[in-house]
Amino acid sequence: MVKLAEWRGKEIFRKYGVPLPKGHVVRSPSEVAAALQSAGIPLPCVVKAQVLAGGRGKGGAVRFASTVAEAEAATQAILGLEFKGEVVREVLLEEKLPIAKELYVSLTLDRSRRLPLAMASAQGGVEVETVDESAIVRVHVDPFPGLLGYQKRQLIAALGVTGPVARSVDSLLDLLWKIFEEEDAELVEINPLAVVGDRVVALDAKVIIEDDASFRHPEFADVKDDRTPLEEIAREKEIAFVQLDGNIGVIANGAGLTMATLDVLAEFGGKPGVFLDLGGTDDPKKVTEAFLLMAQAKPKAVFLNIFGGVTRCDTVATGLVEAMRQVPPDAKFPLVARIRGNNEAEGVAILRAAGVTSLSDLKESVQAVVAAAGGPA
Amino acid sequence: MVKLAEWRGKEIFRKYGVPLPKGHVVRSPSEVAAALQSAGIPLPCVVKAQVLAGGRGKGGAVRFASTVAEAEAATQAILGLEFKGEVVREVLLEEKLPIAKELYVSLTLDRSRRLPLAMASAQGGVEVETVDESAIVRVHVDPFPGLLGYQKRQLIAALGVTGPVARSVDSLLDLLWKIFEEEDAELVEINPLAVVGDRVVALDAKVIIEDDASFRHPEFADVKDDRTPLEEIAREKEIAFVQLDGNIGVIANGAGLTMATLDVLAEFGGKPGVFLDLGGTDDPKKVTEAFLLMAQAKPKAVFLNIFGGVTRCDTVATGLVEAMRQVPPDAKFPLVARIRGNNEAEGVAILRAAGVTSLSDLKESVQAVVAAAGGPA
Amino acid sequence: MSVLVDAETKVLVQGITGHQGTVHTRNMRAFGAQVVAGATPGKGGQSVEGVPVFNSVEEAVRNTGANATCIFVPAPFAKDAFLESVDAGIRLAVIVTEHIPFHDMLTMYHYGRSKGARIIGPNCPGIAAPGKSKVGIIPNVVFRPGRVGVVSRSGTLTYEIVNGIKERGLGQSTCLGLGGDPVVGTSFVDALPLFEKDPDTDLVVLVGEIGGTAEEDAAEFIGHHFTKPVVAYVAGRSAPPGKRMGHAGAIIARGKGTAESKLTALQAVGAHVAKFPYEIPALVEQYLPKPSGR
Amino acid sequence: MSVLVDAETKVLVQGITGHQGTVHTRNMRAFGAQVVAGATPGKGGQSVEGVPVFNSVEEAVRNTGANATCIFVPAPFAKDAFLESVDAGIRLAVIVTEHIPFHDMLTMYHYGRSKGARIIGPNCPGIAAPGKSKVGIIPNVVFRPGRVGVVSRSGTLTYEIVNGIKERGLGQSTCLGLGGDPVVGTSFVDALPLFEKDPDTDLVVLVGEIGGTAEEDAAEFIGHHFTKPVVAYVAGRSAPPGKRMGHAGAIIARGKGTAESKLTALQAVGAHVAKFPYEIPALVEQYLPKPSGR
Repeated sequence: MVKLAEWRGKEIFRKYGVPLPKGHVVRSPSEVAAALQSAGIPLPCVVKAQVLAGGRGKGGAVRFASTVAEAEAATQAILGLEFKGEVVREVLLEEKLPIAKELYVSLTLDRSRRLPLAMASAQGGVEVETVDESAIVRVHVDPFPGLLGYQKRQLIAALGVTGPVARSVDSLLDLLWKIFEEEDAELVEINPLAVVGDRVVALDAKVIIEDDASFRHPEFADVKDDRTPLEEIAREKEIAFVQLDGNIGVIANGAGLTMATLDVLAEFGGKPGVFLDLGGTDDPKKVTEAFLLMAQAKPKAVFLNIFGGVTRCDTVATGLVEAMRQVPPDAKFPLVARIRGNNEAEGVAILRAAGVTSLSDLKESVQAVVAAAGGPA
Repeated sequence: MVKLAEWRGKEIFRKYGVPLPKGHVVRSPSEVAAALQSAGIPLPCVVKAQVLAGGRGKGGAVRFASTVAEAEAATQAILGLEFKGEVVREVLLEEKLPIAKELYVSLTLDRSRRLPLAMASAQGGVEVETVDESAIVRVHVDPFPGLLGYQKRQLIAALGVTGPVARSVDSLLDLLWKIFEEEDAELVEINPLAVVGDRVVALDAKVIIEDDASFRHPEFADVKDDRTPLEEIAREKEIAFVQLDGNIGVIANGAGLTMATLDVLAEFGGKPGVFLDLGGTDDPKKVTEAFLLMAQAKPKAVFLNIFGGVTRCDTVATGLVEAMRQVPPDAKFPLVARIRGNNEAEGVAILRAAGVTSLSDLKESVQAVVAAAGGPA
Repeated sequence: MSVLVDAETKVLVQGITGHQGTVHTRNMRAFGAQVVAGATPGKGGQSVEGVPVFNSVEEAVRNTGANATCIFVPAPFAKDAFLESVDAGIRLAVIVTEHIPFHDMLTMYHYGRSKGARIIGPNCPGIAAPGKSKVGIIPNVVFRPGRVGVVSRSGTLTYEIVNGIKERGLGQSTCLGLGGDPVVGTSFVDALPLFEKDPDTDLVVLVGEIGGTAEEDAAEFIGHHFTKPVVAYVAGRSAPPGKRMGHAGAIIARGKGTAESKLTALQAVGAHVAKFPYEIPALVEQYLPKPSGR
Repeated sequence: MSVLVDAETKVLVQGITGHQGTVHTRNMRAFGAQVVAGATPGKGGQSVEGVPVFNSVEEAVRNTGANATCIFVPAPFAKDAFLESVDAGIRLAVIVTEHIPFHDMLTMYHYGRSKGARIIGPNCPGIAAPGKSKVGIIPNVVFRPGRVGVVSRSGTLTYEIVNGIKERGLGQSTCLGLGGDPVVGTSFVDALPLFEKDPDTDLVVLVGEIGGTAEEDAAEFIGHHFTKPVVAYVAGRSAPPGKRMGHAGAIIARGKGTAESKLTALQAVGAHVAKFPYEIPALVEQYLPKPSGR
């Protein structure tokens, strides 16, 4: 997922012509005065922390300022704040508009129907999950003809707007559809979409670009998202690596097997700290990279669960032993391995010769690694 | 049809990024020097008459100039020329490129298959109709996924190019497809597409925009095409009106009936001079407009052939009599009318009372109008 | 039996509140068609000629069971109107609207096809099966129930031909006006199999025009798969090349689409070709199979 | 009998000249699959593992009668490769490639569907029917012919489960690995009817994951239309919300797609739910119908 911060989502909106409040992003209070002037933002203005989490309004991460000095002070107060785990590094200064009504619109994917899904609700400004189902209209869009006029009429009816406001929503919906398709978005959400006079304006922007489409969107290569620094490195190395809040590292091949391993671990009192899916790789260099990355996460113990299908267990074992050798002395961790499948006996022999605990029963292996990490939580 | 002159087609090409020679259009020799300079066109250059007909090369409508003075002279010589019925009013000055090979590519519509059709041939630079079928590759493109990679490979294979030239064609084909779709084109043709060094350049541009899509393309509203002035007026009034080379005007309702009437007329020695299809209209104002337009074409006689289906013949007859009254005295023409269908007797009575020859047999009516125009040719 | 429609067909009129929509709703009902609903966005709740109007096709279908639509919506909105009808489950659309861009029609045709929806038209007079139903605008007065099928690219010319068949004392099973646009939802080749398997049709009159290769394609089909007698006429024998003769599709382009080519192809497969439209009724009478023992 | 493939299936490998393509061509042949052709643009005329390579799918189909394809083409070109196979008339594609953008998959799925072409995958291990054929990358060693159907969103986990079934002395009819992407060509709901009507399958093992509602949809289908015993397992019970767990599709988003919701739904319709993968073989043995009188 490439989750874009509000200001960056709005940059895309601006490119496509979505109506927006005047705004400018700043990274220090000293930029505020110039930003207000260059973007022509009138006072009073809004000062918004650029974090990915929702609920900023209630969390003090959105403030109002009537003077330049107040805007500077608000920026100062917000920058560096930690909001739901994210540190605020950017602040968006924006025109404060006279809002008549707050609406909700979004485009996302319906996996079951394999169709883009447009949603609209007259109850904007709150998290859509809290809105009653009956107040949300859902319209599936076929990618071939795209978003159709009659579908836009259904969405507009849900918003309860008419006349020029409805026409403004109609154009907006075309733009959202275009953004969803052309930017390879997973989600394009405007919440709230504000009625201001006889038109609508996107007060917020939530845009998630699909990770797998990043080869078509080099412009988002620098987006850090809400990944941890280690997750960021893993992403660059194309290793599926997720940091969790426990202390046991789990390395397995295949997402399903890795998840299943975590489940068993949790059942026996272990706390997974890292999810590392080696995938279908049998490249010893990649295995070594994965181990070094795991070492950086400083796990108390690591459980390796490999099923050798096409790959042979002895090849995997040889790679593992080499990888373990490369982990720096101060980052060594106890390892419990379970390798099964093709040439299993040879593989196990190699591991045991290198002093690695190697068991074939999943329950037993998990109990061993939980013990190595200091016992069940 | 909105047939665009070469320079105008190339303006579209430029907008989409199709590689072109440097060029500039001029409308008088006095503009030549400045045009060469502002567009950076090096000498020697090409001077091309902007007419819609093909075969300009052989017809002296394309010349070469080594100096500014020669370019001015060539422009002077070409402007005002009559080329296959068109008077040259615009001249395109263009960079002369070192051409290694001339290719052909186009996108058009296959009516039977209801699919866009891409064509490519290594034999460019001549009219595609004269190229042997075996030297042309045709690929049907589904509008949903659009032009696909494997289809481009087929087209490129037909052109016989490889390496960087092939890659240059690959990008070009994507652009042509985009133009075809986004500009609502009936035809996008590049002939010749020249191989220049390691890339291809569009030496000519033939773009026809679909008439019915003109509501989406106000930018082409001023294109005069190869319509006669009267046809142009008719188009603005949304009357189907075609000038032919005979002296009898034919007014009918419905394209099929109008064509059938012309066929019968031709069979009995008449020479149709105007094809006017009233369409489904029963609006007396439109009928009057059609008559006044017909009068301007100065026919020797006019044949009106109406089948009243939904419309009643008496209503039509009343409208006709009124329309005939409005034709200026110096433009009056003998009229033979055949109105059939709904309330036929009443309609015929009204016409006869107004002195209009009204017959019910098609053959007889046609013979009467041929006689009125001075007898069979 | 008849082709595509019958007495059970429940017709929706999209654009019913416009002038044409209203007039032809009246005419269709006078012909005996069950017009059950109209649809015009924003006009839901009204009624036209006694027919209830809905805001959306989905509502109209849900409330009335409409299973065919007749579209009078202006060209810029016709694509949307048709796609709405497909998404609402309607599988037969007569599109009367003219001047729909062919790029729109490509989308409509291929999307419709992927969902099993058939289009007649656009820019067409539609379907009439005397004594059963009518979806479209062919004048009621020209018909008389009978055993002659008519399939045509023309409008008014078809009315005159159908009328001529009636005046000869014969009648029609179904008349299909396919429209004169370059891209039509149903071509001769798509329509002929329907007439072939219709037990109430004994002969088919095919009315073509210059432009495209629909008649040549039809000839090929007739040669291989059509067993009933065909009387054919092609308009535009005297039309010059490169000029659009009223219909967007009626143009001889790059030497293709001449009347001569079409007539030759049809004649070669045994169609009885009329040189002029007024010759058609006599040919129909001549080749219409006589009822055996009736 | 088996599901989707049988001994007559003629397999094309798109991307055969790449490392994966070559390795798995060898493995598929070793499993007994008829791999008849490869396709890689510009590599026509070569041969890989004794299999002739063509420049285009159309050529491959014309020359070898290939009727299924296994696609290893890199993600940016996978859409094109699949659409080429559809246009060449192939109606079954196993797409092994991972990281295909879902917007591309939407095009592939809907275009394929309009032409009657089925996709297994993407990012999937494919289809294996022991003793018959294999299209994909599931390791040969885990199989033994038998009467257990396996359908799964996972890869390696499936291999381990299939292997466990073998080690229990049982065998498989067909194993379908559907892939872990958000948009898959064939979901549980699409696959279950194939197993229902396969006379060689007596029980189905369903291996799910967190994310989406494919398992809930499957439960609804099982409740209404599936008569054979189902053993189900869902991976990711301990996964935190908002994190993608390796597979693009494995994410609990906005409270949707939890293992709990899936397990509850499956249990409610009578599926025998395994808490851990190692419990599956015993459940399979317990619920697999015993051969009557054999």
